[in-house]
Amino acid sequence: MKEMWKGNHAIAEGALRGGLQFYSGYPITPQTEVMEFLSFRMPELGRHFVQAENEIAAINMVFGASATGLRSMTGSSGPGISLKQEGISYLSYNDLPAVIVNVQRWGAALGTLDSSQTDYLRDTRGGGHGDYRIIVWAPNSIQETVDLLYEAFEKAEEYRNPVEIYSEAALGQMMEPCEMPEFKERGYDLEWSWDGTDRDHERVDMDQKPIHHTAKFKKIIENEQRWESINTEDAEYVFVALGLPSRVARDAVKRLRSDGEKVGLIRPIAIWPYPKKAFEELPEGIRGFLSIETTDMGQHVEDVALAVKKGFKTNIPVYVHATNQKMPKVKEVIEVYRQLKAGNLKEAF
Amino acid sequence: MAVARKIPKIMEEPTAFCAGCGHGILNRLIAEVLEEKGQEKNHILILGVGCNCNMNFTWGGDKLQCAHGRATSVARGAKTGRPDTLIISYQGDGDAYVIGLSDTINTAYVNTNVTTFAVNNTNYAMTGGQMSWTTIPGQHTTTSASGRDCESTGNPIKVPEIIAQNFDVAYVARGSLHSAKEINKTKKYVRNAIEAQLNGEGFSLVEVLAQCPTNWKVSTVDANEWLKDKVVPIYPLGEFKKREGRDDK
Amino acid sequence: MINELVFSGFGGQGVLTAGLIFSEMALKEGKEVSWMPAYGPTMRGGKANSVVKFGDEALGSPNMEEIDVLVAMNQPSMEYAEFMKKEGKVFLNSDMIPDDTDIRNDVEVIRIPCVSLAQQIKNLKGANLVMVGAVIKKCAFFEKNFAIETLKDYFKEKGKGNYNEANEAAFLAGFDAIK
Amino acid sequence: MATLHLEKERCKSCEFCVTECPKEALSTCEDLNSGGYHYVEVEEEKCNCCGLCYVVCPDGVFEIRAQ
Repeated sequence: MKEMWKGNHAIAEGALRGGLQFYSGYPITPQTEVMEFLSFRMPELGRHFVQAENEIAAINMVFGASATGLRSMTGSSGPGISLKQEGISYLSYNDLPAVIVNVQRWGAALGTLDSSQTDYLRDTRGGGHGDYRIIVWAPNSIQETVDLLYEAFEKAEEYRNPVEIYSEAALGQMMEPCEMPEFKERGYDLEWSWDGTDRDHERVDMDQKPIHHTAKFKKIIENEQRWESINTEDAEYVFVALGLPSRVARDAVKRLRSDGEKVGLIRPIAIWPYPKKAFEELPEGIRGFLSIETTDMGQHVEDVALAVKKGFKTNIPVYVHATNQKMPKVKEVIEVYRQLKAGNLKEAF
Repeated sequence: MAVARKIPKIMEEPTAFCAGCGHGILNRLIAEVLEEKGQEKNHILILGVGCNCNMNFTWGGDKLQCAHGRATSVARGAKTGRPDTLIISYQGDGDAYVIGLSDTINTAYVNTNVTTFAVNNTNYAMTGGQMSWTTIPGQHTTTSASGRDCESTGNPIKVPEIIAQNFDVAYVARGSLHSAKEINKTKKYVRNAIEAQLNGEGFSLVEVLAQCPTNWKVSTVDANEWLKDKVVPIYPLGEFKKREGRDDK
Repeated sequence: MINELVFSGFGGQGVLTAGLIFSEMALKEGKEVSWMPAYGPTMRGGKANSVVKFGDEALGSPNMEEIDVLVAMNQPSMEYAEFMKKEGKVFLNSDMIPDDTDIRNDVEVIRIPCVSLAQQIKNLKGANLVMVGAVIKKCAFFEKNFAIETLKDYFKEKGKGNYNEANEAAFLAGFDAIK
Repeated sequence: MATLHLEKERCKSCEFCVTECPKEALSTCEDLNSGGYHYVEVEEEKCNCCGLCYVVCPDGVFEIRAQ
């Protein structure tokens, strides 16, 4: 049965349905509702909730809990996720699964509480020290948020690497009908987990780590690209957008199509690994790409450019419409498109 | 009377510490207690960052290397996952008392049932002997080349006292490794801490004053004297928080 | 066909709740629906609004784009009139918005003294429900009894079912205010 | 009758045992082990297997075997 769910609560319940056993976090707007919800819901289900003294302790508790085999999660917003980066780096290096939720707010430093996507580059590049990546999924609806969280622990355990849910303040605050899946129990023993007996944890020797990690990430890149393509079969211009702005872009595509414009949309669902395959599938004759994002200078556009210039081996121009902390509007996107088509927009790449 | 003695199996691999380093002694004390308590296959050592990183290659039991200062937080998570396993954080003074002061204090504050062993050798030894919050007044380190000036850098920090006086924890003690007598006392503290955890009594902390001849720039033998004469007077030995209802045998 | 409703006013005037009640009605009818509370700079200064969209097709942008129905509980809310569709309807709280307020002439204006009506039935907090009743009658989005039942269920689930009579009265006051 | 055994390869020549030994039975020798340390040796006739060397040794050199 579908019920109205608020994004942040849906994150929490979706994670619980997916098997969340341990959560540790620190209050920060606009993520706090996730932890507030879990603070009563987890004891109710006999699971472990910890309000940590800071973000750093929180991620490190997740590190310890994950190592001992608990399905573990932490969540925060931009500034808090910055503090967690060292711990995330340790999780990835030690091949430990975990789910990290980033309900983004705008800006560097304190920034503001406005919805945004300004953590794109940090989150898709691993974020911490060392050459590692984490799987990052960007939902654009409440149902998809739940579905991705439901799957996140299994994916994290499959590759033994953290998975991040890349949400946005507005997506956390809004409500939509949502069908909650059944509770799932983990169906296998984690023989690699630490149990105190000094058993073989399938640990990788230090000198084998680079080879092991290269292979792991290569496999993720090959198997885990996810995206949605709309009206790209005969497109001349392709919008690229993720999260909530992708829904605005989808409306704009629909309107423009009804006016006879040949526009399409690529919506990356996984933003790491970036869905380069979506670009390889595109038809010949595309004249331009437009990234629509709630950043200041454009961050996602860099990945679009990489995919375009590499995927096509041509120099099709890539444009960006970055709206700062404001959500783009359909009319505005249509106007930007018209300007682009008229040659009035300067390309980003 | 002679008693048969053999290093525990956990210690089989030769240590990777400098000659005369106190870590090796404490490693053995912990290993002995684990063996006596039948816990050699039921513990996870949470390693901080410092000279104890060397134990990644030598410690013959479960261990988990974590980020600098965060061992007690990792221990909190691990204890949740494995409540019946001994969870022991093994850290240096820089790790547990400086960068990780918040984690250590907060773990004591919530009184998690884990054990912390903090090796205090009055400097950042792994990185070549920099000043730590535990560096004694006037001590020469690579970042206090003219001797530690406590006017501008603070006085030696006494975390066991802070914790024992302020938080409801199970057990807090400080031992030293400068003589056989003190080593035996320290072993008793180690045993108490581990027993406290086994009994679910709460957080236990044992600070262990250890010699660091390499960075103190003294001979190994002089390091024992240095420890006894210069360090111990600043850091009183003994139990600051005894286990309730137990006499400290 | 997607309907876009905006409920706007001061914090405390129940504009988020009014939006949620509409969302519940749409959901019960099996429609696609989204509810977006005011977020960002607009949440400061006590201003609040919620955007409800519902229809039979998958919803795109959940944001304020082109408003079909604007419920304005106070004067500052009138600034959203610029986002209204031509022929859209604006329900304004005539107790707080003066009759001489300048409003675009391509929208239909419905003046409801929702505060006075709520006062008359001794449910001052029900001014938002008065507006809900008025919108339901005027726009005929949902059937009257279905709307009242949904309204009751909504408050029952919130643990506020004991106010059901007063809430129904508020709804009816608004409903009947539309001739 | 107990006996003291030394594993010379573990010795790092810190001499904690030498200073602690109440019988002055221990001393470092001229030879080097593979680690490059002048390892300790025991004069068995002086040793009474009290075990203090075991207690102070950071490197697990000593073992006392009961006969």
